[in-house]
Amino acid sequence: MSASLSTAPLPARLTRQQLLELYYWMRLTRSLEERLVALHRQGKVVGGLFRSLGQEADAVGSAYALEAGDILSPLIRNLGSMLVKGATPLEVLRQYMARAQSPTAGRELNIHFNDLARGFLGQVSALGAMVPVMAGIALSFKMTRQPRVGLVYVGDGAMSTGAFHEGINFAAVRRLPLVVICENNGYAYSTPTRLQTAAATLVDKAPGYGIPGVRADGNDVVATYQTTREAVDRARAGEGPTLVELVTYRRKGHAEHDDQRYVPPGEIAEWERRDPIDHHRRRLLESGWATAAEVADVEARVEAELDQALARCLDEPFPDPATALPGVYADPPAAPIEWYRTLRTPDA
Amino acid sequence: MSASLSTAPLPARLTRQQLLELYYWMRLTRSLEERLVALHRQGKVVGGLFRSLGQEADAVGSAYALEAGDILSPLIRNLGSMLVKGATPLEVLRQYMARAQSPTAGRELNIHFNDLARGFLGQVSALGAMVPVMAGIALSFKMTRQPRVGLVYVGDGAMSTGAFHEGINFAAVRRLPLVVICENNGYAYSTPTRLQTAAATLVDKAPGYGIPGVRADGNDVVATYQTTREAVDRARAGEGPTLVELVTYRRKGHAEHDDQRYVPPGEIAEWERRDPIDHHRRRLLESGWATAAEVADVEARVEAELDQALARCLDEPFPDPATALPGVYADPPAAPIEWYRTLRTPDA
Amino acid sequence: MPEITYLEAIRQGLWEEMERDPRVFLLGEDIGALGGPFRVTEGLLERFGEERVIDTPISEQAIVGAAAGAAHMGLRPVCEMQFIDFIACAYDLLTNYVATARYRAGLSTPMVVRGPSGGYVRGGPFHSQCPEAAFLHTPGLKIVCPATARDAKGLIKAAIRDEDPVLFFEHKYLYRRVKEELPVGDVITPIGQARVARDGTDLTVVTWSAIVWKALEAAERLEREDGVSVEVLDLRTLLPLDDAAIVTSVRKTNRVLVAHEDTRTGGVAGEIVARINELCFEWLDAPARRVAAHDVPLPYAPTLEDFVLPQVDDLVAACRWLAAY
Amino acid sequence: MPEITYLEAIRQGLWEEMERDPRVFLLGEDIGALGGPFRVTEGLLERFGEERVIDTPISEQAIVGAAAGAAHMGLRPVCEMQFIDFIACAYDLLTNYVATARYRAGLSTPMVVRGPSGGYVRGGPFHSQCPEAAFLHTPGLKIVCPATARDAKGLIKAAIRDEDPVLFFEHKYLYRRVKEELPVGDVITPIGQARVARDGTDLTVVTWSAIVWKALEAAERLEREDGVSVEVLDLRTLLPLDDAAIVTSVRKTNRVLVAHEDTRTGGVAGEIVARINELCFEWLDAPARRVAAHDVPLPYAPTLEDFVLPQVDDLVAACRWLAAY
Ligand SMILES: Cc1ncc(C[n+]2csc(CCOP(=O)(O)OP(=O)(O)O)c2C)c(N)n1
Ligand SMILES: Cc1ncc(C[n+]2csc(CCOP(=O)(O)OP(=O)(O)O)c2C)c(N)n1
Ligand SMILES: [Mg+2]
Ligand SMILES: [Mg+2]
Repeated sequence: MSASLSTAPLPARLTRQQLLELYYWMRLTRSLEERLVALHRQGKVVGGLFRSLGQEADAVGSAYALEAGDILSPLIRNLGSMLVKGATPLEVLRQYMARAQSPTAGRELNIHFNDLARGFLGQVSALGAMVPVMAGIALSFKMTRQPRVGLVYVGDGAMSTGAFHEGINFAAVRRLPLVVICENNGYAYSTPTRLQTAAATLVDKAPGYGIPGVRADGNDVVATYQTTREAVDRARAGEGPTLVELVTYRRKGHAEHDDQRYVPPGEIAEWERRDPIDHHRRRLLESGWATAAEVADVEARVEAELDQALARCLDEPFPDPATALPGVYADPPAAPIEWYRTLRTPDA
Repeated sequence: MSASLSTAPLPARLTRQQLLELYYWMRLTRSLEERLVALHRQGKVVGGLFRSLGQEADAVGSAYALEAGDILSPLIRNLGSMLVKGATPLEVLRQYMARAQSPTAGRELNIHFNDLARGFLGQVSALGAMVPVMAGIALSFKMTRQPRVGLVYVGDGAMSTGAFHEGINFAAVRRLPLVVICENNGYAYSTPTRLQTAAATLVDKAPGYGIPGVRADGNDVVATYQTTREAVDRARAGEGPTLVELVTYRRKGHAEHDDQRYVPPGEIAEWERRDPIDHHRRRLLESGWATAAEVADVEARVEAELDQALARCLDEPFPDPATALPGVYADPPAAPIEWYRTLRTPDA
Repeated sequence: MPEITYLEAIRQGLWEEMERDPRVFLLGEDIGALGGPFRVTEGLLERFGEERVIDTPISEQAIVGAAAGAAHMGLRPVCEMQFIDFIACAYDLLTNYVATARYRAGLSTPMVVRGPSGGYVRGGPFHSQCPEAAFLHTPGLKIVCPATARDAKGLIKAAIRDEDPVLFFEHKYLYRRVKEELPVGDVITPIGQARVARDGTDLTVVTWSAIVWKALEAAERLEREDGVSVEVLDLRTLLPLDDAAIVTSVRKTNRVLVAHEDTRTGGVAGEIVARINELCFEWLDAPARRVAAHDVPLPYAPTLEDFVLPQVDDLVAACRWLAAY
Repeated sequence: MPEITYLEAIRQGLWEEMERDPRVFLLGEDIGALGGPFRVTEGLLERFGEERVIDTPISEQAIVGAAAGAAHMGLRPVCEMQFIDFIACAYDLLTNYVATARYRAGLSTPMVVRGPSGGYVRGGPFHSQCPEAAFLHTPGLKIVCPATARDAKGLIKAAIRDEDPVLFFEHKYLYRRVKEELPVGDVITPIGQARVARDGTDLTVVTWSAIVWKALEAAERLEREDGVSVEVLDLRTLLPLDDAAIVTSVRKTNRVLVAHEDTRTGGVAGEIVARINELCFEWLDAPARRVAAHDVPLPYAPTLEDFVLPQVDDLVAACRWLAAY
């Protein structure tokens, strides 16, 4: 019966099911962030909160182009990519709230966590650093003859770092199976892209590395998926890296505390009209790729899952202080406790 | 009378005098290096010896395109550029032999010395580092409204460094009066350019920085001069940086001790046939831009100058040991002598 | 006199130096329209314009390298590292190019690199570092770490006027927590001079930056609860170290604790203890001891961060141990 | 048993580990056809092919970063820095990414970064450095510095087999000057264990790398000329430090000199002296003293380099001072 609904042909060899899934991941991303905003206001988020509002399509669509076994490294705004790769809302909530049971046991913040088995390698703060590291992961795929692909995200700002340059150049020279996604969201913190580079477009950097560069609308989840998918296929076929520029916009500040004083009036509103989730939702319904009921069901499922996750971790404890010491080295097992600390307990 | 000699029109708005001067600088560069080779064999050169054999034209021609007040930063193979900017053979000989009266008083090697008044800033060993530094010098020209230009050399290898990327990007974004010369001499030590980058040509990197890129025959001193001159004029006119690729070849090893085992047979001989000095000499005579007597006179002058310089410094002493301590800071005046050293003199 | 915060003191110092000397300019990421994540440079763009308050690409090597080049030509650049942790990206340029320029090449490089350092703010491993130890080992650099608003202003001014490169490590925990009445206009803290933050006779705590305040709190408790008189020496400058001030205090009290926020192994305290041992061996009634962070990257969770970093109770316990030795 | 040089010992160690374990591979600049400027990797390309002996672009950040990524996936990369001085270009990746990976993210990163360090070879300020101090301050890294051919082989093998990142600082002055009879096959020097290079009773010299040889020479002279019995402790590993070995020796001799080639301020000796002071205070008959290079960038001219760096005469003089204290 659902066949009879279809008015437009399905795009990018995606099934109805997959098109709805893309909607699910974007919805989940946004709603999870909305929950985090509430928690942040209640002081339950320990550190800063970073939003990807308006960028859900580029994160979800690009990650969705990967297969099981492929590995990506996200940026602070790639919550959606993490979720697609199997990170759970529960893990993310625990990370932000620095709970003992968070994936990093409270040692690292927000989405700085990883699971190579599921296919995501958490970033470090230093921008650009993950490009050479992901080149190394792609190198390992090539050396061990595995048909796997690495994908790394860089911002319009991070492309100015030396680490980005050295990493992408290394991957290009070695023809490694690495896809480099540049999320051009118009700003690096307060710095507009024109102060970051004089290049006309960011894909203009590709020829300098002898690799193809392609641009896509980062607010169109299908276009993002399709463009990334072609780059992933190239990489898997042994044809080396591609630089993919996804054009989007960061509608919120760099972090929650950022008042965006530096943004020209009207710019944000302009991009609100191009909201990636509304756009995909409308397309699903208008093209008859999904029914209103299916869409509503997805939305309900998202909220239910988040209620559940939240309920589970809201009252979880912080880590036990002494857990701060183990794990610096495989061996010796733990860093020594400082002499002065042993003096504090009367019985020491 | 010399007018009647002229058969071919003068190139690149250069005078006869200047065309002969270019020959003089190239000849001086090569002969000075030949003297250094002899000294090296006699064990008089303290450290390594780095040749620019076959690259004299790109060094001399590019530096010749600068005006007084402009500043360049050379690479190890830009002896010719240093000489054009006023560094003397005597200084270079003293540097290589680590003499007390060398420009760095024996603290630094070979052509790692500078005189901003004459217009050259000595390099440090870390490749790429001089690009951001020269961007800063160009920035100072722009901020102080001086119509001066900076020029920095990078090798085909050094372009792979993060410092190069960050420096040229910064200069491009700020539209600084900086010319970046890439000397593509085919190798970085033993590494051929194809293992350094997958780019078809090195100027392909220019669009990624939003600046023009131009290529020239680095073995043709006139073409090198002309191409660099246009980039210098652009910079002086406030139109920002240009990336100039000079295609040449490193006919000697990375340093004297390098046996070039990694060079395919015949390659060197092939480039010997394109020797930049022979080529310019032939052109001078065949085009009637200089007489055989003028050329012979230049050659004699070069050797005489070198004899003189050598005679002056050959028996000069090494620096006095205690001169190692002053000058780390403007103040305090000197690093303290270590306690143990004062014990060595019996009367301490 | 108006009371201003540590953060305002830095801004005032920058402001006044830029007014005084047209060669002074700022460069860094997001220091213009934004005024930096902590607003240290707020208002400077409006006052001094885009040419003297330069928003750079995300390129610490370019920031430091360009500053060095401009400094060679007689300008006085002040670089901001958005968080001081990212100074690691410019480590080669700072230690190999900038620090050696005068010695190897006779180049003067009057520049400042400043930025927010330090923990106790739940910043996690990459927004909480104290990079002093990474640069102590570099002849040619100077390192200053103000603990008070007065010194924040006095040292930024001294740093800008210095003929050599100065690393100015401000502590983000102190930005708005520390206030002081300060005169407008020249307040100069000479580089290389420590300050006795509290007089004492029984033992000395040698420290700097945020730990100065913890040491003062510990000292008061020890006075009150144990009748032990603790002298607190605020080094203010770590390179060059003020040996004379350290020696004077240690030879007076004969017991010394060297305390810092950074991890212990390879930290600055090691150098200081070694010097005390060399210069005051005969005067020591107890071994010089160190209080420092545990040897781990700084974790994010409050319980973990508080455990890893030294606290007032730790200083009190260590001082008691020394006093009882 | 064949006698092989320190350099051949490193090559043999690499060779045997690559034969033993297909996960081991090398990456660096000019390590293939050239075999590196000192020929340490000579012959390895021919034996193991381009995939396991990778000539990289001039990109220290890429070398270290790529090695880390490959190590996460179970490979065992060994990076060469053409001269160890250039490790400064990878400082951020090593200290912030590699060193913290296990702690912050549970990632194992078994990799080695090796290269020629040290002076006494007229290399000038950028081809003579000892980078130990720059990394001592980094929990998560290990640092080894072999002085003998046996330890050069034993430590490179141990480093490659270690589950954590290891910095392997070889000394170019020793490459061809030090020879030893070594068995082919497994020679393992456990990381973290010092070695008594010479037994003595009157005082201890704690040192490593090239200075071990100068200390041994000084010890013989002191035995001969002064009848003073000097123990020489070769640390071999700097991170983690072998406190037990240091304590044992110092509690036996009661006098200690810590000597290194690197500059004094902020050098590794400070940390060691601080620990001795903490662990052996009551056993010290004289202050622990340091012999280190003068606090300047290392100059090029022979007369200057010889003046700046510690020499045998300096060790003799310092030991005499300690013995007479
Ligand atoms: C090497 C380095 N320098 C500075 C910073 C501070 N910083 C964090 S995020 C950011 C802006 C990043 O912009 P962009 O790369 O465009 O990513 P976006 O936030 O827009 O997704 C900056 C400057 C950093 N994390 N790393
Ligand atoms: C950052 C850094 N890494 C490695 C080296 C070691 N090194 C010195 S010269 C050289 C090759 C340089 O090649 P290229 O840039 O092409 O210059 P050329 O010698 O060909 O003129 C290398 C790898 C260095 N000096 N700096
Ligand atoms: Mg951005
Ligand atoms: Mg080259």
